[in-house]
Amino acid sequence: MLEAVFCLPLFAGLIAFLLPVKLGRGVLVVGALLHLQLTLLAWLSDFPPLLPGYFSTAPAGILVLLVTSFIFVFIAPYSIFYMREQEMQSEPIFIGSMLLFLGTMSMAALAEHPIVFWIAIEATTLVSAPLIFVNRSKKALEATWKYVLICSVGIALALLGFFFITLSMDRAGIDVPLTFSSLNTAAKHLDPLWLKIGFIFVIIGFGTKMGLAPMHTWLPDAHSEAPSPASALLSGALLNCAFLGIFKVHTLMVLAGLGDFSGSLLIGFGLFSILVAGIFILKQPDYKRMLAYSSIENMGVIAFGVGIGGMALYGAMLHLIHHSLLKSSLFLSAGNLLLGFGSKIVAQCGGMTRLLPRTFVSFFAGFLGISGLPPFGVFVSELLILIGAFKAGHPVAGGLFIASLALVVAGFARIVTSMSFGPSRQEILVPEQTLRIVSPFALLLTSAVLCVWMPEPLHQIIINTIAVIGGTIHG
Amino acid sequence: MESVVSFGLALLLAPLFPGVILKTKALFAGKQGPPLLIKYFTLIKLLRKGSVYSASTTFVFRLGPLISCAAAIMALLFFPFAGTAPLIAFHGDVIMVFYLLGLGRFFTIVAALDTASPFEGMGAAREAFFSTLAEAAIFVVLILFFRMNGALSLAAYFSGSQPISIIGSQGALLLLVIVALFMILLTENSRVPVDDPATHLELTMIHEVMILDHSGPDLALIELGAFYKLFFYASFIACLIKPPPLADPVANTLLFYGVIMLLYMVVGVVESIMARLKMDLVPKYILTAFALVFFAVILTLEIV
Amino acid sequence: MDILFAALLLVLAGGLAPLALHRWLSAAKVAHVSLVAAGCLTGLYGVYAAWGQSTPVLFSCPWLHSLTWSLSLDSLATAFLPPIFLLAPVIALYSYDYLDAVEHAWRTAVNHFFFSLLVAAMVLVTLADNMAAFALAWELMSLSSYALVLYDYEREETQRAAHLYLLFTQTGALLVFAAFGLLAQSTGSLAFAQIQLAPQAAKTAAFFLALIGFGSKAGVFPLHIWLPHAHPAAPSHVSALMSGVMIKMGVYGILRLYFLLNDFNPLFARTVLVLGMVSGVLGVVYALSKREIKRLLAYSSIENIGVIFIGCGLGMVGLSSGNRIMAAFGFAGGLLHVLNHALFKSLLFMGAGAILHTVGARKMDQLGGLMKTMPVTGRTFLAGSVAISGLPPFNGFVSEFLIYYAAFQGLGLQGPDFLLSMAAIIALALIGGLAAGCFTKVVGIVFLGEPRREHAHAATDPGPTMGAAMTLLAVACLGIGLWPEPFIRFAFAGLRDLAPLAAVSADVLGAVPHNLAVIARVFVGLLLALTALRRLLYRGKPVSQNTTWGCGFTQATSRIQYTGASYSLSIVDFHRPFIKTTTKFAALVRIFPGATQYSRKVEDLAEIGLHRLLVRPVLKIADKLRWIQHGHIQLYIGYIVFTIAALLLVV
Amino acid sequence: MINSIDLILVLILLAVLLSLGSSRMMALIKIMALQGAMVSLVPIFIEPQARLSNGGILFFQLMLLIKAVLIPGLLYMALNRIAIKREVEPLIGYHASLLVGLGLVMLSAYITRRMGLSLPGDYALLLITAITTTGGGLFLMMSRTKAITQVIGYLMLENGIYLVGTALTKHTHNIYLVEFGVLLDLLAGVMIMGIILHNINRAFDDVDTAYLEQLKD
Repeated sequence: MLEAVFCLPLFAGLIAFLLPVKLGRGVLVVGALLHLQLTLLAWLSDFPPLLPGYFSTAPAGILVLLVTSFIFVFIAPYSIFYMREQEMQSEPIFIGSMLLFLGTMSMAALAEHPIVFWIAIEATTLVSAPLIFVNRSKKALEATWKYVLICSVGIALALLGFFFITLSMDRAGIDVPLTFSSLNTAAKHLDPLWLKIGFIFVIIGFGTKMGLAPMHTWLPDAHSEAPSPASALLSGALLNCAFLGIFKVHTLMVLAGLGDFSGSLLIGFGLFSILVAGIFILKQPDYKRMLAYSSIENMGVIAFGVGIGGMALYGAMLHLIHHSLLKSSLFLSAGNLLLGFGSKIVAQCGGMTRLLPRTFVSFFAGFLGISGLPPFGVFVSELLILIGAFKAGHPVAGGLFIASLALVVAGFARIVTSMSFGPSRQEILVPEQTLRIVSPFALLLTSAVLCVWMPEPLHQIIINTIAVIGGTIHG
Repeated sequence: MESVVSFGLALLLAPLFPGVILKTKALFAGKQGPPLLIKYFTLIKLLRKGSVYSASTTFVFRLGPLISCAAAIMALLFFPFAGTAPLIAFHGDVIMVFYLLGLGRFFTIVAALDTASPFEGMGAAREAFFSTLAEAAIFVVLILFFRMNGALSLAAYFSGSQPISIIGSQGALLLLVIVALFMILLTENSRVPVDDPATHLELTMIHEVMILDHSGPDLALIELGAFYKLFFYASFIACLIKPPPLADPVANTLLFYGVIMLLYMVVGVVESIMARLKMDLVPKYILTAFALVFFAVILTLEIV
Repeated sequence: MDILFAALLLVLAGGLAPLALHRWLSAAKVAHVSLVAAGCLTGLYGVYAAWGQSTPVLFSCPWLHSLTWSLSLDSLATAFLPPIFLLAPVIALYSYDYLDAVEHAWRTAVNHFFFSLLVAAMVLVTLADNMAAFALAWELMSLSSYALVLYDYEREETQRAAHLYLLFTQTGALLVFAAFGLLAQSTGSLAFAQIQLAPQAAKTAAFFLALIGFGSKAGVFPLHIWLPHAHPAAPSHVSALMSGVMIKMGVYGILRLYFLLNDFNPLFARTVLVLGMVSGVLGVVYALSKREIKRLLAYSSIENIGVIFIGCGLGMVGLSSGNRIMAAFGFAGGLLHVLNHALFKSLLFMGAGAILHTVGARKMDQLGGLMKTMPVTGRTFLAGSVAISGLPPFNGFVSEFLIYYAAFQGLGLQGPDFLLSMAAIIALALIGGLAAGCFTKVVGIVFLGEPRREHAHAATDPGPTMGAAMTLLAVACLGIGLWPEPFIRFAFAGLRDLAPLAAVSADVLGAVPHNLAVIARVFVGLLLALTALRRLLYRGKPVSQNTTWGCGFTQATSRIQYTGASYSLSIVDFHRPFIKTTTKFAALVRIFPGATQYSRKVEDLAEIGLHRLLVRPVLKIADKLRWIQHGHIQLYIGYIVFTIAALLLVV
Repeated sequence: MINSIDLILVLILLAVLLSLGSSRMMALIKIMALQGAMVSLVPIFIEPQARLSNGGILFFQLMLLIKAVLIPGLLYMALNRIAIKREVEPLIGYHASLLVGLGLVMLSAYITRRMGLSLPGDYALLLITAITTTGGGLFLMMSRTKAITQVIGYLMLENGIYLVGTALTKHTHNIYLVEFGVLLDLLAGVMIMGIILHNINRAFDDVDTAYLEQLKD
């Protein structure tokens, strides 16, 4: 029963609302581990859905699910130790929302019916709102408000997009059940105009959620105001789920022979996102916002890679995995920094090497990784995307890609350097704690290992994901 | 054998000619002047003395004279005096020669800086600057010669089937070269109008000021090196303007040294009738030489 | 290849061991030095073993299932490997005494780790035989060198330098990868062997993209901006390795790509040649104008990269015009200069490091008279200075001679190639003269004369391993000068597997190596004879010491000595349009003038250009665009609506 | 039958225009309740025989409950707590807003024609209404400063989208379970927004978005 993958965390989450804090923490960790097991089952063995019209084990979904579940396992224990330092009154709500968030994301990953997918994504917005809001500060309020409202509007538009896709089916007189796979099989016959319009609404709608510029506006606010484990989850898991929606419709477009159209849109949004992120990273005074903009950039990279296709598509899938690993690691490190320094302002932090040496290592390594240096996987993915872009004959886009990436590295490096090595302005508030260090390191290590060696099934699932739309890698 | 003899002769005779310059200058001034062999006397006098070293100096200071002299002697090894084959010759030896001279200069400069004297530092700075420009000009000459007969060796320039000579087919071009080379000669050997070996004002000197602190045999070595260097440049020009070789080697040699004598006299004349240039005009002066040869090279583009 | 892998493992073990042993600093350092040395010697043996084989040694294994990771050891690689394997152990030896701060044990261990990683990465760069392997090795190299630069991370200067370096190296790497992508476009293959099948236009574009990428790593003007910042900021052994060896990987990249393209476009040749000339001349002029030793040495690296570029450019001109002999001499000269520059530049950086280590002053004008207090450093530094000025009988001359040889060959060509060859000769001559001027300045100001500040009195020679390392390199510099034959043959052998030059055997050399060797030995012999003669002349003569003759000025202090700035003033000013100097001088006024000040600043034209044309506009635009994130939720929703409307209009 | 559907659609349109021109919060909520009810009724009137199956009846009842009672009720509660009666300074004034609303109607008619779907009569009007409602909702969100008005705008947007769905897609695709999920999302969304509104009001003593502009670059 595939549905257990998301039902389990949903129930666990509902229960956690009612449980006392300590028990709730246990539920969180156990839930995370069980979820990972279920995910692995769904991935590696035959695990048929109860409602085949609504849920399925499509490779793209499994990939996203896997990433989500994996990073959640590391974020969950971290968040417990993080929350302990924060002395929060509403911790049960936080724990419950985390689990609900996991559940809704899993549901989105496994959804086979477009509207079900839509429901799940909208639900992720709603259940993650408390996560951002949990600090109850004025800024957190503002961030939550913007997050909920903008994402809701965006996602509502995605629903419109799905209606248009349905219309394109009706116009062509095709009567198949409304699922992604049956749409794919009938793709050739769909009405192209309505399909295009549908895609536009979908990419705008889910692009809002995924953080593609110029619809990204909620993202820096939400990521910077949410407590770090929540930011890690938002950035490392939620954005992927939103991307999944775009990817699925893009697949449909490619199969319908409209790959060029959707591809160019993806390239355009991708590049614009990287550029915008670069502009804002350049002089960013707040390191959590910087990480948020970096997420926008990386989502842009993924969109760019998918838009180009071929080798870049493979690169984009790798990028999805590694970005999640590295960015959640970075956000967790940023959580340690925030606890230690008590400030999100770069200018007020400094001397990380001396004050928080282990966090320095994880943060700096994460920075190197996300800048595309080996041994972290983003190196491979960006390499493939870049080579793929030029290989596929997009030199101008490739050039812009390079320029934007350089911009991002410039800003990122400045901030990280100043925080790591700059003069230390204060003593730390909360010292480092091994339990809060393990998770970021584990995530980094995973990315490094995956850069050198990838398990065969993981490779297979990426290949299966991209094979549908002609992504290749050999060569 | 012939080569050894002519090399030996050159080594022996080189200190004679600077005396000629002095004599010429004296004649112009209406004085009797020192004897022709004055430089030999000076050398012998210096060799007999001991030295006073500055407390600031190190072994580098003592190394300077040795290397500059050795480099100058090396340069003569390659030169086909009066058409006789030199002791060593190979394709590319000119580069070697000028780099060896460069080595000598390097150590002269370093030795000067070793004394901690501001005046010698000043001289060193000028030497480093002017010789760099002169070297560039010389390499343009080499380019021109390579264009003319494809050789990159002193021996091949002036011997062989098609020697480079003013009476050859490209004499007009060579006129430019000779003028330029003469200017370089004056520069590289610190003569008027670039430098004035006779002055006593340290601030205006280049080469002489660099060796202020040397004395005794060290100074003799420096002087000797300077004579050989001047002789090398003079021979270079002499080979260009002398008439085709005669059959008899002795006559040939006489003719060669005659031309050399003439050249030294011209240097003397120039020193008598010209004033030293202002320091900041020197680069312009060297650049003029550079421009002359460069012009000549451009002209070969039409001819060759 | 197995031997090379063993060597790499040893080197990497030499990096990991200090991490494990950092509590016992000496043990960690011993482990590092010995393992790196063992690894490098093994590597040298591996190169030697592969030397005799006529076909390149190949290795490949799958990477991440769909990529392959293939290596090959051909002659070009064998030409670039020895500098790495030779220098790394010497520099590691040097670092033993150089990194002696006990309180920085952990940092030292990390430095050792990245040092080993850098060595290994450079070896892998030379061995890489497809784009994936190359990219990985290249980025590992960037990563490790970036980390090495950051050693003194507390200093703001270091942070800035590292930042700049990261930017340049990352952007450069991306451009190189872009070039790979262009080349893979038609064949779809990432293998190097397939590159030559790419269409003409792609080749041209790829070459220039890669030229920017590799050129920025090599530090060729005007892409050199990171270099004069990074080298002074890095600890000296790191500067030695980076400047001596790592920047040559940029040269390697260009050469490798050029031969892989198999397209002897005259445009490539001319571009490389012109870049070489510009960077050679301007590099040395800027070097002359600098006041910090390490900054001066950094610019001197730019100059030497220029010389190497001139050599390679001449080689390329030779190929594009069909003059194989010129090509062979040009490339061989370039390759030999890679080795030579590695030797003497490392030596010089080590010397600078020794001064920094014992005296602590960076500015030359604060030093002086060190030859007496630091005899080993002084003597080896002098040797290195002569060598880097390209003067016989040292090694620098040998490679420059080969390059001259190629350039003179080029005089037989027509049109632009002729003019460029001629310009190359003039440039080389200028570079030679200016380099001599530049290094007489360093030697003269720093090591000779009298100390200009108090602390220069206190100098002593550094620890024994540092002295040993410098001596080794100085001996090597002289050794190559006196026995150049095997090294020239080594450089020519580097061309053996390159298809267009395979036909040119080392026979074209004729007696050149022999002649060079003979002259060098004759010169040394003559010098020894003269020395003996001098000794003879001084026998029994009175030799006394006194103060320097002050030309009548009797109150001489060490402060009236000529300074480095005044030494180079007129030469630098001569190149005025290409170098920007700003002088601040309050003129003397009244009869009894008060204290006055004179200061002079030389700025890098490329740096100014970069700042004016790129950095400032980008920052300005970025600032203007920041209103996007305005805070108004209404506006944010407006963006969404507007985007939809715009896209719908397009459909 | 035809008259009744037209009547409903006109009422929806009127609701849009009224909401654009109204400054009073209470009136807005009432209008939304009306619009919610009308929107819920539309499908029943359009193809009653097909839609009124077993699950259908239940579903439409639920929809009516949620859209016309629960959501406005939630908003009403929120409004009571925050004690704000009217939108004082909209970014775009009420008269101008009304004009925009009229423009929207015309634009919708134009778009509907341009779409070239050759719809039957009621469907054309339905589509015009749907697009106008969608646009009206977006406009409301962009032009009003009180957070609660934006929630209302969001609701209108959702109504519009639902209408577009009804107009364009065949009913056979409708799976009530799924649609119920959508509704539930909407309900939960409004609840969450209500909670945030409450908190905003507590923190700032107002729900004006002008207070929510701290986070920017």
